[in-house]
Amino acid sequence: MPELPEPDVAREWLATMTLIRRFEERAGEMYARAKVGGFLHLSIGEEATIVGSARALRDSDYLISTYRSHGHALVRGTPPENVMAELFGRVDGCSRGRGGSMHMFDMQRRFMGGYGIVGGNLPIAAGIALAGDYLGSEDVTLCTFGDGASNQGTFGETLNLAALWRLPVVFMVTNNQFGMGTSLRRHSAVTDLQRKGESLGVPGMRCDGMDVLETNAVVSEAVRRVREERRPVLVEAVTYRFRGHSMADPEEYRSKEEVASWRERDPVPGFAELLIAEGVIDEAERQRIDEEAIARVDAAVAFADASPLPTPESLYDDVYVLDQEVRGWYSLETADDRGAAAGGDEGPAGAERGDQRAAANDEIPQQLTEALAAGEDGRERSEEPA
Amino acid sequence: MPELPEPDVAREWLATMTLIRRFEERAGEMYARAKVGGFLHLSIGEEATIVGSARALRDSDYLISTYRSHGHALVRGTPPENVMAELFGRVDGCSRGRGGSMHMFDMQRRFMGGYGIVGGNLPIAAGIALAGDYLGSEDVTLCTFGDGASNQGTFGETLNLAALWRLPVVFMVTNNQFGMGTSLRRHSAVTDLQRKGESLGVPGMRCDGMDVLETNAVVSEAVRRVREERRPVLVEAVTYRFRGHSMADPEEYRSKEEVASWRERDPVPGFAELLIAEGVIDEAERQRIDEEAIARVDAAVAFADASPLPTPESLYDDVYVLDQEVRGWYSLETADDRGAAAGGDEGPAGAERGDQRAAANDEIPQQLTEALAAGEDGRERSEEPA
Amino acid sequence: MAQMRYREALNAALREELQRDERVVLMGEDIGVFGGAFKVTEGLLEEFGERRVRDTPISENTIVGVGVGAAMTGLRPVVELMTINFALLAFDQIVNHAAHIHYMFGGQARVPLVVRMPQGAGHQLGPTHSHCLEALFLHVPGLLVAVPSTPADAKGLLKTAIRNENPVVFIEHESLYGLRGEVPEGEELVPFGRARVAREGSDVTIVGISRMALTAERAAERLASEHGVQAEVIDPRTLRPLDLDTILASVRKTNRCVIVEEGWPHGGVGANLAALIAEQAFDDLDAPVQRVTGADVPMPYSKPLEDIAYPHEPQVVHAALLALGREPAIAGSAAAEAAGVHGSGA
Amino acid sequence: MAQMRYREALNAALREELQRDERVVLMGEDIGVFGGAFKVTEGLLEEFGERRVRDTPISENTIVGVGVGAAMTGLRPVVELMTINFALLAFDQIVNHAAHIHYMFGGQARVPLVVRMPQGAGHQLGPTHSHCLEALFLHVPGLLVAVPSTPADAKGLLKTAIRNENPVVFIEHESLYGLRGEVPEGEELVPFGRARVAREGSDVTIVGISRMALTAERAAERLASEHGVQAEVIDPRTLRPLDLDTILASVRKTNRCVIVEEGWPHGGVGANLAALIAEQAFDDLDAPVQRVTGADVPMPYSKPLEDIAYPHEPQVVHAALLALGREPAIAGSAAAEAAGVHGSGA
Ligand SMILES: Cc1ncc(C[n+]2csc(CCOP(=O)(O)OP(=O)(O)O)c2C)c(N)n1
Ligand SMILES: Cc1ncc(C[n+]2csc(CCOP(=O)(O)OP(=O)(O)O)c2C)c(N)n1
Ligand SMILES: [Mg+2]
Ligand SMILES: [Mg+2]
Repeated sequence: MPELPEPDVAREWLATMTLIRRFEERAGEMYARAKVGGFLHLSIGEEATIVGSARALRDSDYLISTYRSHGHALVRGTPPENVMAELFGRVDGCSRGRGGSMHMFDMQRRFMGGYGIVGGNLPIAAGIALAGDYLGSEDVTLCTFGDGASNQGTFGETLNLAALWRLPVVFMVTNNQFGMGTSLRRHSAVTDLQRKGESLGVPGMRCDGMDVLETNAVVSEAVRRVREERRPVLVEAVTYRFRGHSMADPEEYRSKEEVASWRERDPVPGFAELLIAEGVIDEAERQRIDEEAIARVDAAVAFADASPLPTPESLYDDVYVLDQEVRGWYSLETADDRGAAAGGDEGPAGAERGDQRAAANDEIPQQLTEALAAGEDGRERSEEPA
Repeated sequence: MPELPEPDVAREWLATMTLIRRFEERAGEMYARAKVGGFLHLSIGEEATIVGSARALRDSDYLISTYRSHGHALVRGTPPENVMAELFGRVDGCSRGRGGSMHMFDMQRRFMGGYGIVGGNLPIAAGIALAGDYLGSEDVTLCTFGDGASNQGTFGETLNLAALWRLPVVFMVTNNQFGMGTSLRRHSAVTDLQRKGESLGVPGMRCDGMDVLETNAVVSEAVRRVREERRPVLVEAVTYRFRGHSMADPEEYRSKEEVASWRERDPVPGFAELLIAEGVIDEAERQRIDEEAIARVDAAVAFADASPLPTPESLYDDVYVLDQEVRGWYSLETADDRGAAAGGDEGPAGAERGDQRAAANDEIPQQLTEALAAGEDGRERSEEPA
Repeated sequence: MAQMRYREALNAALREELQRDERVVLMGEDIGVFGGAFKVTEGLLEEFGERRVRDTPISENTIVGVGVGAAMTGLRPVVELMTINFALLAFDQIVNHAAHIHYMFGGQARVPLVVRMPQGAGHQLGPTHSHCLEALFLHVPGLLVAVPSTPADAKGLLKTAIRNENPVVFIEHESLYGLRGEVPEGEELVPFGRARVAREGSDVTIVGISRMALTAERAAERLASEHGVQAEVIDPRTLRPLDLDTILASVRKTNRCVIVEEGWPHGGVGANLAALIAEQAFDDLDAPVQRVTGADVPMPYSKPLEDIAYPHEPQVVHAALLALGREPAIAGSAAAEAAGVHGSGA
Repeated sequence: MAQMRYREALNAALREELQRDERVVLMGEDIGVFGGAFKVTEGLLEEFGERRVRDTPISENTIVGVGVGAAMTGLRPVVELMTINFALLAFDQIVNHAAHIHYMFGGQARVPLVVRMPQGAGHQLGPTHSHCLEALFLHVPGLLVAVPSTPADAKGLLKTAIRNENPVVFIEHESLYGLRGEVPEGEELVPFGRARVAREGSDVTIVGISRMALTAERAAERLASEHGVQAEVIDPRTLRPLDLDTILASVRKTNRCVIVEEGWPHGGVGANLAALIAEQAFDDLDAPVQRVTGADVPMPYSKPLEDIAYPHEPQVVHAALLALGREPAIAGSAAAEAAGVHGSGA
């Protein structure tokens, strides 16, 4: 067993893992109550992988993840309020309600996002590492993705390029044994995933992703190597998701026994018990940590509930970064506008919206809202567990 | 050194390598004389790789290649006449003038084509192997591609899938040291290409691609394994292209000395001398083989020259396989036509062309041909060496 | 006739074709053990086994390419892509390969491949999972493109697609999977290139694409009951080939046309149809063709934004009234708006 | 003013921007040691070194994605894809990522990325190397799309693209690389969303896209000398944003319009423009908008077929005369034809 970190650090790890767990449990409840839409991919069971790896990073290092990334936002310090508000689709969401569960983001904390396209984040991670390297920083990028993603073309392409260009990326494959309902053995010819980078010039390491200490030790070593040697490493974290792929998953592809046996190794109580056994915390402190997490999540729900929904007027915001070069599609400006634009003094109304649409009908949103309230569209909840 | 095959077989190998060489030399001349358009990617230097590997196949096995595939068509038995006619863009071309140098094809001889998209043929090869396997045949698919293609996403995706599904494919990477002007070391983190499948569950082998005997021995063993064990193998054939990437390549990325030193190992005279040394042929026979090759190529040029250019009327042929389900885009049929169609008796005029266009103007081709003859479009030869 | 959900109709089509033709093979991510992300393939693995119902790794470009190769050499593969957004990863195999092989090799090879996938917004899946991209496929010669909107068409068109000798991009809609409708029993094939006239009327023609055919039908009911307008509603069912005849005949009767699509406005299906109609029936049009389209934005997650980013009945009603000269034309405006109406009053 | 080839103008733009802004980085296959497949980047590796001019492996989707990530975190990458056909491999990173990240993450991240690539037929490169695909990109919100047709625009628009904060798809044309023209010295930026009126005239408006702007100009000369028709020729220069104003103003003057593009007809740029023009200037049109487009086929290799599969002056002249009612309308016909004219006489 790797050594325990300083007591404060160990406590923080436990607190963060607990927060992620409590947050996601609540998110699941909120989903069941239709406060949250879309898909909801929970990382319950994978908290040690998340916290162990992210705590191997400096604040200036980058983290980039997938559609299963509530925990990644939280571990980076994004307030639970903003993560919950994103799930609720509110303006205070960490992606302003635009992304939802699959597309969390926090530029300020260098959490470079969750991505809905399996394998889509790998090249982006390499690009982030390139920019850091190019600009002379020491920053490392930690890129997490799933076992299923290791079959996507971008995996081979990106690992080769990163090795060739000596980019400072730690690729971490969160091997939770399944890509949706397809087990590792049924989707990957090589199941020893740490080896999947060898043919691409990327050395591999493995850790027990249910053990936050080991995960942290292995990823720390990977981060150190990557930072110093300026070349990528692939880390396989072996873990398990306790819940379905997303909320709609009936989980017919695995046995209750298998899930139960992994649950015995639940990383959150496991680490708490270790800290108690090692005398770092006592049962009361464990309780307190849990209550604090619950309280934070309560506050997050209250905050998210109080945060406004985006207004219809904001629909076109941020499609483009607008400046005078970017006219709207229809460019329905008058000759006068054009004169002003040429003079560099462009009114914000046209500029902000980019004149994207010709035939505006401001009454429609109002009518629509009513029509939709009347349930006329017959929408149902998505059944895709993707 | 692997054993020599039967004398007749050895002679045929030499004759085929010689034919490919002479054919491509002439194709280059025809290109310089603007008889051939587009790009022209020659395999000169790579003949042993082509013949050694293809001769490891049964006639019913499939071969699939890239845009550098004149030799692959010839080795499968496509008459040089039809290959040259394809280069000339004639109706007797092996792709009826539609594909050109990069897109040779011969269904009958199970040459499943040249493909212009780097890496595009790998998944198709796996699909061909799947069909053969599914239909209960013993056929193997040999899929050749370049060192540069091993960085494309399809490489990792396809090798994994083929290993997982135990598909009978021999993947052969023709390592000619460069992807266009980028040397192996500058495009691939792992330069020992036979190892590039290991992480994907595909064992590797290597052969000297300048040696037809060794190539044949190694690929034969690969084919045997694949046929019997029903799982893919990756073979690296180490070779060199003596000419530029395509005709327009100034070859500034490599030294004359490097080219010269590889030319010393020229596989065609090399094999001829070996056969003479081993007493299989004598100098006169070697001469005769060469003259025969030249004569065949002469005939091919004459044939191609005499073959008609496609008529303008054929432009829309074979965009679709047409039957009564496939109406054209505009569907300008009259009510009467429709009645006939409903009765299943559709006139060939509408059906064959699929009514793809509304406003036909039969005079245009005529006018155009004149205008173009007058050089009004100012077209120049492509300068891309791609 | 049986009552069936759209999903069940697709499932029945697959089952019947698997039974009929040994060469039919299904491939896709989670179509087997999992039963399909949207359960379209449910039960088929159990019935036909792993040889014919094949779970694949997550490798979109390659699984389509495997379908291409298998189709060239004797199988009739049906590849499922989990949603149309992921088809962008397979665009090379769909366009550069599937669509072009028959032509490029002078007619020697055929690619009888079906690539199935759902599209569409409404479930708050955000920008990477919600788009309607039929316009991208409709652009490409060599492809056939089907966009069924009813259970009967889903079944009949899918059977036709599987039997067709050309590569077919078969676009389902996520929000329709649960929809029930009458489906004829047995071998009812729906031919490609024949529009469905969902409702007859003489005042205005409304063409609805994919799910929007149903939105158009509901709008037509409202036009009749609230405005006394009789709209003719047409669902083209396939975009390649396109039954322009039926649309033109309707426009020649009504002299007014509205096209409703869920996808982005620029370079969309509606623009293409509007151009074709204006070319072929210029003198018959009493007003510009109105297009009702999705908003020109990546699909946002938040419900109130998603709701207004694709069309609903009110916009269609509004556009029809505009086409009829019954609402004031709205001048260009920079104000925020919902998925909206393109066109000006005549 | 200097005389320069289109290729040299692009090279100058890259050089100047590399000099001006340390954050500018070039990436692409064979852009360094080889100097670029079309020699656009020639000499830049020597001048700026391997750190800034980076040869990549053949991995289209990934190199665009690397550009996305680098752009999000402080660089201004310019990625070259060797031709637009290979961009289909990178469609996921271009659409699902580059185009949507700014919106999807609520405006926090920017993607100031330029993806450059040439398109076009004329060199007998066959179906995998010859297509014009601007219509696919123009469909996507979040992207900007430039299609320069002259050396001056190539330079001025590329500099603007590199300085722009949005992802730009910058579409060059293979047949234009050798074209010479006047190019202003120094810092002449050409703004996006401003069309170029290449020729003034009052009888008919001809809009030419990408290389077809030049074909349109030559057709206009012939219309003047052979038919006494004064055509106004407009090159939109960027398709997103689009300077519809300039086009509409011209159509309001001429009342006739022809759109010329090299790409496929269905769902093409021309269809989109025709729809917009019909919507915005319905009462000003005396005849349907005529579209002259590439043929609806994968581009064949054989020269006589390739020649007729994309538009040349005769078709443009013909279409303009049709728009003017000076040629008989051609009824629908199933006979073979060249890249042709869509529309009927008024
Ligand atoms: C390109 C793409 N293909 C398919 C999907 C649908 N999908 C979402 S998650 C998933 C499984 C991914 O498995 P893995 O990479 O192991 O990650 P995990 O969900 O286990 O965390 C699939 C197939 C997608 N989102 N993107
Ligand atoms: C997808 C794609 N990207 C780029 C190109 C341009 N291109 C043509 S050949 C080539 C080099 C390929 O090198 P390699 O795979 O080693 O094959 P070789 O040419 O050496 O036979 C490149 C980059 C292409 N045709 N397709
Ligand atoms: Mg997984
Ligand atoms: Mg090579």
